[in-house]
Amino acid sequence: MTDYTPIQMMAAVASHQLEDGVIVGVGTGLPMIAGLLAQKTHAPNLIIFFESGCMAPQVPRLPLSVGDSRCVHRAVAATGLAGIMETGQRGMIDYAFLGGAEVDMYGNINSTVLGDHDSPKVRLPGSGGANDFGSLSWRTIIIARHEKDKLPERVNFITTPGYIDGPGSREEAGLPPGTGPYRVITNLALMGFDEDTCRMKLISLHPGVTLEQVIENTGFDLIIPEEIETSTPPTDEDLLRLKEIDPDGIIIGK
Amino acid sequence: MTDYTPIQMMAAVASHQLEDGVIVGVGTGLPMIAGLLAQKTHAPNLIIFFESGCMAPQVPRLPLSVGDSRCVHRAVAATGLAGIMETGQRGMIDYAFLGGAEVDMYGNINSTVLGDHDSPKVRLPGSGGANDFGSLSWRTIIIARHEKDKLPERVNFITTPGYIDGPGSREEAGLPPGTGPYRVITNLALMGFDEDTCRMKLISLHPGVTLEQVIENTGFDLIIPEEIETSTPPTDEDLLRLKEIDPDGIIIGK
Amino acid sequence: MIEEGHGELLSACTADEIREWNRKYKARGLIDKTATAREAVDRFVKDGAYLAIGGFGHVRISMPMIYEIVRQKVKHLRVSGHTAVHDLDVLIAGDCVDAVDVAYSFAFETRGLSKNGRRAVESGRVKCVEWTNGALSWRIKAAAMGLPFLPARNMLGSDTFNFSAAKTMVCPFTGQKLAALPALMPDVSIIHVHYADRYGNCLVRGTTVKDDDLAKASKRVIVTAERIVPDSFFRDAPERTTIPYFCVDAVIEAPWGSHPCNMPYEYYFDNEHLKDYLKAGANEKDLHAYLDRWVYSVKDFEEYLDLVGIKKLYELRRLEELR
Amino acid sequence: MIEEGHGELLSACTADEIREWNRKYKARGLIDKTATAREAVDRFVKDGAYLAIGGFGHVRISMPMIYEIVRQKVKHLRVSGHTAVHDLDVLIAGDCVDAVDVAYSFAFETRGLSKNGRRAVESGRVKCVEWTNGALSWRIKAAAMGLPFLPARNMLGSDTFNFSAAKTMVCPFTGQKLAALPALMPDVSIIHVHYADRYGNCLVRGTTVKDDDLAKASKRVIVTAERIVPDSFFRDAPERTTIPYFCVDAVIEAPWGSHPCNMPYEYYFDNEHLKDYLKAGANEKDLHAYLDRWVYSVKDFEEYLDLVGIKKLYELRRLEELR
Repeated sequence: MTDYTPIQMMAAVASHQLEDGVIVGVGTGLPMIAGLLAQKTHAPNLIIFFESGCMAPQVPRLPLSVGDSRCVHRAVAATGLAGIMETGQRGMIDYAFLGGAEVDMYGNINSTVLGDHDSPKVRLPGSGGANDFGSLSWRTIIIARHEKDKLPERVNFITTPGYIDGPGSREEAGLPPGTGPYRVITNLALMGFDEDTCRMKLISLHPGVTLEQVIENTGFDLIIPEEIETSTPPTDEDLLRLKEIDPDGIIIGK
Repeated sequence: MTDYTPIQMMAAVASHQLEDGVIVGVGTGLPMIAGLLAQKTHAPNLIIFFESGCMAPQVPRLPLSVGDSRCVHRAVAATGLAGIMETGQRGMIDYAFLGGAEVDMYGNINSTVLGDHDSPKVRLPGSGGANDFGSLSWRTIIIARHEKDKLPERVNFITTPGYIDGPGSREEAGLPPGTGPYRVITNLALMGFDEDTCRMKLISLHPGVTLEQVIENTGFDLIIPEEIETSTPPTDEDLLRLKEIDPDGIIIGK
Repeated sequence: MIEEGHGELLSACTADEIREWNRKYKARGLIDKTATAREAVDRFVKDGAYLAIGGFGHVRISMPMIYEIVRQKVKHLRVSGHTAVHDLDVLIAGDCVDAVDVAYSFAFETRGLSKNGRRAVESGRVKCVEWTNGALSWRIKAAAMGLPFLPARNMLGSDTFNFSAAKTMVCPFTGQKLAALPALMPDVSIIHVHYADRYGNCLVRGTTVKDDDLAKASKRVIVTAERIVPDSFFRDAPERTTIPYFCVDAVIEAPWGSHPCNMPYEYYFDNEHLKDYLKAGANEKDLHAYLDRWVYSVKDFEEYLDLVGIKKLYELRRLEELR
Repeated sequence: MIEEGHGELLSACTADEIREWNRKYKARGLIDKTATAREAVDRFVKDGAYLAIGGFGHVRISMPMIYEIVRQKVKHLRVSGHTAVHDLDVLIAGDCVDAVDVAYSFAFETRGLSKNGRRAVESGRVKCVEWTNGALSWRIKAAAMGLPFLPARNMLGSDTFNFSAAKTMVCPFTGQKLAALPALMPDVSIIHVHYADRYGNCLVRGTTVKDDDLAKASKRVIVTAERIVPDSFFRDAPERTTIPYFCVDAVIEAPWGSHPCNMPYEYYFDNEHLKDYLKAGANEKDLHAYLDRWVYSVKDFEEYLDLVGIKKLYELRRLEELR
């Protein structure tokens, strides 16, 4: 049996969510790794966009910024933030792949602030391109840590809207119809969203993780389906590719 | 005494209206000639824009289109229609230099249609970039034929707004404040606009032209100032340069 | 008070329709899109379509596609006239056009008015809605940005506005009156470029006119290119890509593809040819003779170029190089 | 019903103010604008100014200007944080900043959060208004287009909106709800580019991020360039001009001008330097020691580069070339 770390597990599960031949807007950190891994395994024609303006680059190894040299390396076109987000606004970006400090049961993401906005306990970086990608892409995939206070019933601050207050909220807010959170990947499980209630719903547990563990570490009532699958762990091939992508272990660890 | 044609006279007077070191958006035909002549004589640092996207080109000889190779020749930047008009919209274009089939006493220009719009007597080309240049540039210079029906009290169709119905009309319409027609150059005279009434006002008669001739050939009550100047005719230098600009006599004639 | 022009909106689309179209019909992957003009017209240029043409009316226009549309007798087109010149005029000559969003049309700039174009409008055969070059560019940019409209400060206070489908609006921040220009998403665009790879990445030299936005705004985009280049041409310097591949549906190799019109940096106008064309426009009989000779009686653009002759083509290149 | 965020509009300007500024203060002619960073800060970066920085926070940023602003102790800046990273962080370290329009700020992406930046906000020293990268780009584009606002479909339904100065509006054509983003005209922008001529024409290789619009939107634009080239570089192929000269007020020759950050196609991050910087950010004492060594105790960017050492610089070029 292959030996892997939780972060390698997350990267593998995240990469499995991406189909071949679609366009994905990728945020910094683990989303980058997942996108690059998908390209090197089951989705060679996955098209990656980075918000800084990079279209379909051939990323040679892990970028340290979504705007750095490695992101634009051998891209087919270089534009800017507006060029990428306008492409999303006209419906051309299939997936957004984002991280978040807090994610709630409706898939709302907080990456702005903990505590009061104007005198914060912890100041986080803010939206970056996350609100744009999450508002304008068809489906949003979120990566988060599975801890009670990181998956609260309601995020402290909606940086990037998920289903906001539930069914109909996105449309009422004026967001493009047919968009919204699609998957949440944590160190414990893979989750989706219930079509009727727009609430987060368990899909699969990572190998060795119990349902109790997941419930205990979730800050809201997670919808538990009758059938719970087991997430597919990384293959030897996946681990090899992850090493190629991030040889210094910057995200994946050593 | 230098021998010149009415069209050479118009070109020279037109070129004299342009200061050095300003940006002028130039329409097709005689405005091109006037801009190029100004560059070759008193305004070497006159910056010409063509609506197709050409910024500060070094035009080698008369272009046949405001979008052709000669207009973009050794330009410092090439953009497009929107790029030029946005530069105008943010107040960077000092002069618009336009032609028109009809010009009325408020400097409204018709280049769209004679007769009824939907079953026209004569269909003309339409606005092109004229409405944009005339709306967004600070000052508009117009070139027209001096005939009664070409200078009517009211144009058949306002393609490009001048002062519309008089003082305050442009502002009321929502056009940027401080803009509007500045000069009208015909084969008989140079005209400006009265500050109080916004009506067309004679400035100078071309050499050999009488006031009566002008009044007779104007379709409205032209404001006649107490002092009437005589327009400065083309110099030998001007005529030489005109020949260089349009060696085939396409606009200037042979 | 909100004012509105009473011209017809020849091509209406909402921002959500733009999104749905792009989601369903625009390929994401890097696939070989090379085709012939015949195939491209057959697949993408339907009777009644709203058509936009890249370039500047008689500069950098896609003659292989225009001739092929005439040859295949496509009917009832509505055309964007953001400086339409020889492109639109030939389509009108071929009786392909019902209506035009006019900015500049029915004339050839320094060459004067087109008798053919004027006749079509004055006889009522072709209907006109009025816009400006800036307005049509911004309408296209709105669609390219995925927006239902863009605000602007042109068009106001004019009959151009009254005979358009623009509106006025109030700025939510300053309270000032602005023009509001509805997004324009053409059914199909045909754009002639200098370089394209087989996936559809394109470089336009000189002015883009509006073709970067047009490629993003259109449901279908057909590119003809002076040269097909390997994709490394773009990947080595991605800032030079004027149009990214995923906007494009078909790529057609077409050297001299703007003849008899100008292609900046490549060849100048065939002035003789254009003079003959404009002369033929004086009456329908001569115009048909022209079309018979240059369009109907040749199979494709290569045969047309043979008719023009290599000697003439080289002359046009020299004319361009001398400037 | 129109909704509005209750964040402060840190830089307000109407479309008419944009026009008046450009009419009065932007030179039209081709004049030599070469200057030093010291002169440029002295002339154009005033206490309390609204500042925008080109590039992507730690990619293609203008370090000669940022260091000079710190060195000259400019105070009370308000800064556009459309991915602000090392640029903003150094200005905060130098106590130059009062407020930030935040999209992404106070963090270094894969390197993690900045203790210095966080401390400044959490202590109340630096005030935040919330936006997104897309929103700030479109606000800048609005000013570049000479418009008072642009509509958009992001920001809606979020606290990002609530803590911004955006509004909602109704589309005049479709009746749908849209976000309305007010134009942003920075008092001064500093943009690092690959090539510039002495008049200010610039080429940016790779992504522009938003710098083409930023140059058009800003009252004053200071460009630092890896290389100064003759204007023929642009005139020979005018489609390569990212920023036209008339947007630019000063041009400064600055090879290695993005160090310790990345300059695509030229050199990669100085990871060691950035690691030391972030470590120094743990407390004010270490941070001041850092500034003393790298900013206050050197006269200009050339002296700073001497301190970095040519060996290190070549190493960063090799790191870039290996990708």
